Amino acid sequence: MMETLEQVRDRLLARFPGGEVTLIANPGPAAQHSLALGLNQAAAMALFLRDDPDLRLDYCSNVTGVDWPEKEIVESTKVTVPDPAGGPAKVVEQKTKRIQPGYLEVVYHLYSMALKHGPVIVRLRTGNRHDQVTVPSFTPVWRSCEFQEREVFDLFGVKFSDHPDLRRILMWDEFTAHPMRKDYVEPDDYEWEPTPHGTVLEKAKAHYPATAVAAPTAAVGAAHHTPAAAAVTTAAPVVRSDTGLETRATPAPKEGTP
Amino acid sequence: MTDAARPEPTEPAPGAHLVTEAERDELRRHGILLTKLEEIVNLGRSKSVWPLQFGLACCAIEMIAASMARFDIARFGSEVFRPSPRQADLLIVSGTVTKKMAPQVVRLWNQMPEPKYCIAMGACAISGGPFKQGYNVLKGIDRFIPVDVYIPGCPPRPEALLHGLLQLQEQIRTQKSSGPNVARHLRPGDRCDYAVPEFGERDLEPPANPAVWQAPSIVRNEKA
Amino acid sequence: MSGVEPMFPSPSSGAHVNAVHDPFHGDLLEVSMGPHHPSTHGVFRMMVTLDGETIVKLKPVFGYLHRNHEKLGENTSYLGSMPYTDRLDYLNSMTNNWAYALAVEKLAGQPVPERAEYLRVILAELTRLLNHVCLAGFLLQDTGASGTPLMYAFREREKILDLFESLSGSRMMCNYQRFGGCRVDASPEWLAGAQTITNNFGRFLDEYEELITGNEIMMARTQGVGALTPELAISAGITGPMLRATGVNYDLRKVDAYGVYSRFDFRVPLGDHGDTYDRYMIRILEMRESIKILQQALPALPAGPIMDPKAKIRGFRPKAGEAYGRIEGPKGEIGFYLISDGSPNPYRYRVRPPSLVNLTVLEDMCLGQTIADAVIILGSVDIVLGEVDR
Amino acid sequence: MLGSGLLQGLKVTAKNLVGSFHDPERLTTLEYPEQKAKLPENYRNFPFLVSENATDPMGTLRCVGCQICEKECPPQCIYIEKSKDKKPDATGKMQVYPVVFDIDTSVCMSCQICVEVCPFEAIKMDQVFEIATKDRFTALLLDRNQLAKPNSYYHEIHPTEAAEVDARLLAERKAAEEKAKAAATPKPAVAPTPSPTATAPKPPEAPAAGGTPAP
Repeated sequence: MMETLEQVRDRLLARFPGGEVTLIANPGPAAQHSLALGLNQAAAMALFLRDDPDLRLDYCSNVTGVDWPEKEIVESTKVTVPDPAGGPAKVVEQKTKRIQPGYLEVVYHLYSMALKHGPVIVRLRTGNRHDQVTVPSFTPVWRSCEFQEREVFDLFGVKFSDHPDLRRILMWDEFTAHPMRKDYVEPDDYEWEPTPHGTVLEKAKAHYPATAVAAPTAAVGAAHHTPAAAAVTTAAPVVRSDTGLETRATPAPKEGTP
Repeated sequence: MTDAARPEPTEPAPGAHLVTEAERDELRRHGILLTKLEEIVNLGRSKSVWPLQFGLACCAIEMIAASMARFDIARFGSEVFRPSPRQADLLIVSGTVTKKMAPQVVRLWNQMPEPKYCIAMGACAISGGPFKQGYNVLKGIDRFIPVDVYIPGCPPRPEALLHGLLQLQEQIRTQKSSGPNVARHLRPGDRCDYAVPEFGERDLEPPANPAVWQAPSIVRNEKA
Repeated sequence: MSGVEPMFPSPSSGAHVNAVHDPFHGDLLEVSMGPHHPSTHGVFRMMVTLDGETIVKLKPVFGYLHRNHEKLGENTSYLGSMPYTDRLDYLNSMTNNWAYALAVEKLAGQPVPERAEYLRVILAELTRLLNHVCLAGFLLQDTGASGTPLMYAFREREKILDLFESLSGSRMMCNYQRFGGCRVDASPEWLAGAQTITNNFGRFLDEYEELITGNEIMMARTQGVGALTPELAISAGITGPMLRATGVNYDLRKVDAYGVYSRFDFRVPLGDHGDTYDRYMIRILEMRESIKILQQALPALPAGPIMDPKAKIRGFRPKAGEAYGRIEGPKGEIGFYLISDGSPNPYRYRVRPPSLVNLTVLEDMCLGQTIADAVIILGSVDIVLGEVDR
Repeated sequence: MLGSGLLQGLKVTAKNLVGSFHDPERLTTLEYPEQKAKLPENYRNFPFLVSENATDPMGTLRCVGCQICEKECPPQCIYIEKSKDKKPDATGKMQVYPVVFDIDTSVCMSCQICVEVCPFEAIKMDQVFEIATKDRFTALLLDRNQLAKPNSYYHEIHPTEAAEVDARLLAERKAAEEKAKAAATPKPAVAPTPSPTATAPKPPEAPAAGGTPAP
């Protein structure tokens, strides 16, 4: 039976004085708690986790990134304000807004093939999401991190120091964005979207022909109540007005395409 | 040929068939095949469409299944899957075309000799399918190369692929070597050279080839 | 802290080696294999540097089938991701379904009724049969046995696919598992059909082995080719038949004993040399063990519901938290890592792809081999690009 | 002996070759266009809308335009606009109906989730697959006229499932009638002829949450 995560944390702290190890509880029913390691000694700690005879976490199964963007948090605190007149102190609710700083997180799921236990979940957190995005690479400790850390670099933009070959893995090299971040905006190619709703509808609207704005939408809407009538009023370019869509033969003007 | 077999004499358009369809059917019944060079060439072409051995994703497995014993694409003369585009007539785009893959697909298409045909097999090849909203997925291969037959399904059954192939054969059989409805590869200006997109910083450059991709625009109403 | 000595350093690094002119040895040649290459099993690409015919460097290039599975998973509901998991490893939709269902069940603390657990085992083992038999066909195709073994494999595969189709409605994209059970129940006729296939499969395997296992050309091409040491395999996170071919006894069906696997009697075949031939043999032996599991599971299938009555299909919102669930897929450990923030969509949806991690050691296995062997070694890794690139 | 493995393999192929002449196990070819495989009852490919009768498909659609399937569809290939007015459905109840119901079959992945989430048994899976076309834009975008198929067709392709659905709908209808009767009897003086919309705003088995779409 494997020792508990608290024991692992305490042993790590004892072995690495001055190191940071935080236990992060998982409130869900899975109860897979994790350890957040401080960046300065993380690689040595990983080595310890791998080689310690009681743990022998020789197998790093899963490496992934998580993006936690900046969040605005409104906190209300109750403050007792003493009455200057000398009466009973009043309780006043104060609202403070603060920006919770965002960060990127790399999560490692470690198992032991030798002792057949696990998982021990290890997290590394970056300072922020823009310039302090370097964490130590675990590829020298576990080879299985090689491609998965490259993937985290590609999709989340976490840089791994000491990684032997840190290049984009899934997207092409010229690509500049990190698409798995929550604030990534996709390229705009919403041209033929016959069944749009939600965000897709918003994006598709940019491609609607300019004439559509001029066409009174109320008239189209009225036609919907009597589909039979709508079929009669087919203007030349409209192919199928029963469905409420206008299919025009002419393509929407495109820009900047040679 | 008797007078009775002749249909109503209508005014013959210039260049119309000297022998009508009905007459030719009658002759065929008697064992005489009367045909045109164009038709016999088309017949030969349609019965030996050699596909490129080119699998992209899930649909490729169904394409392989279609070439195996159960569905046996060999019965339609298309079992010769060629590994080289130089020897192939048919590009079966079988699966999701990602933006990273799109330039390669166009390059393969450019390398195939004319006359060549393209089948978009499965939802992903037609429109990006279920992966349409992904940032790296091309919303349909017809943004870059002309597609002859679209086979919807995710993935289409092997029978559906065979059905699509039969449609393509029908199209090849009826293609014209001259006139206004001339086949695509005989049109003046068709140079078998489709623009290969480049990798950009955010997207392909250009994101679609306007010479090929002419989507109608759709306007949807505001919902309540 | 930097400066950890890597136990197994990556053999070479960097994107390109320029042709090196060396008057004694001649030039190194850089060959780009793929993404359109008949034997790269999809749109996989390798940048191979050759000294004569010998590989001195090999860098895989991924992403030609990167379909943004994880991003789409974060934008759809928990249920909506289920059909997408079919398309990960499109040969084995049933095991993908199960891994995802298991992760979500862990995340939400959702129990599964017994009949559903048995059905999951039956379907997963049938999936293992069809994956391994196809792999053997494709591997033989790569060694030059074009057509025949693959045709026999697909003949058997079609029978299993017919079973899947009559149960789930689709040949490949089953979309069968649900959180807390399965979607449709198996009829007695279906179970009889599964029993027939199970009974006959052993005979087919005998014939298949007679066809290829003893074949001299096959042995010459695969024995001693692409050997992998157990230490490197563990460090590189290799799982599945490829790991067991090196002799490491690690099968999640035994280790985690998820589902009801602890109730069945089966062995875990282990290899000795870790070469391509071992990887092929392990799969053949695993199929025989799968038949054994099926022979036990089919008669023991209990009656009862297939869905937990409290399970929710629509509007499924697990409590905030995270879970990592993994099963032994035919290709190795397939896992799903989910973070829930209490909304109907997962906050983070991650697939742990066995194929991608197993490719880590492709270069190590190929170095020093000839270019023709690289194709066979790649074939024996058993990749499906839908899962490698997701 | 070197070569014995090869000979053994040849024996197997010879057995298969000879066997293919008399053993249907070894000759599995299906001569497709002439000979079609019997599709299993569960086979699914693309959804269709169930209408109660074939003569007036638009008037008897079971769909009430609740837009649940549109919301749940993973690839978002369904587009619905519901009517602002109501008209009587097959049972005579006043219902909202879809004025636009489009499914983009070039996107649909036949995952069946729309069928699973539909509380009105209005959308079911079809079995057509021979729909290869040359025209992508108009031929693959199916509108409600193309999607509507009568209940008898549903019985044809999924007999077991359709019988279950019919039985369930009948039971629901009966329960609704009894409920309406029970609701009508205690206070006959107040509303002797309650309008159908007032007594039965929702079908009895309407989902508790999300049954009516949030705007």
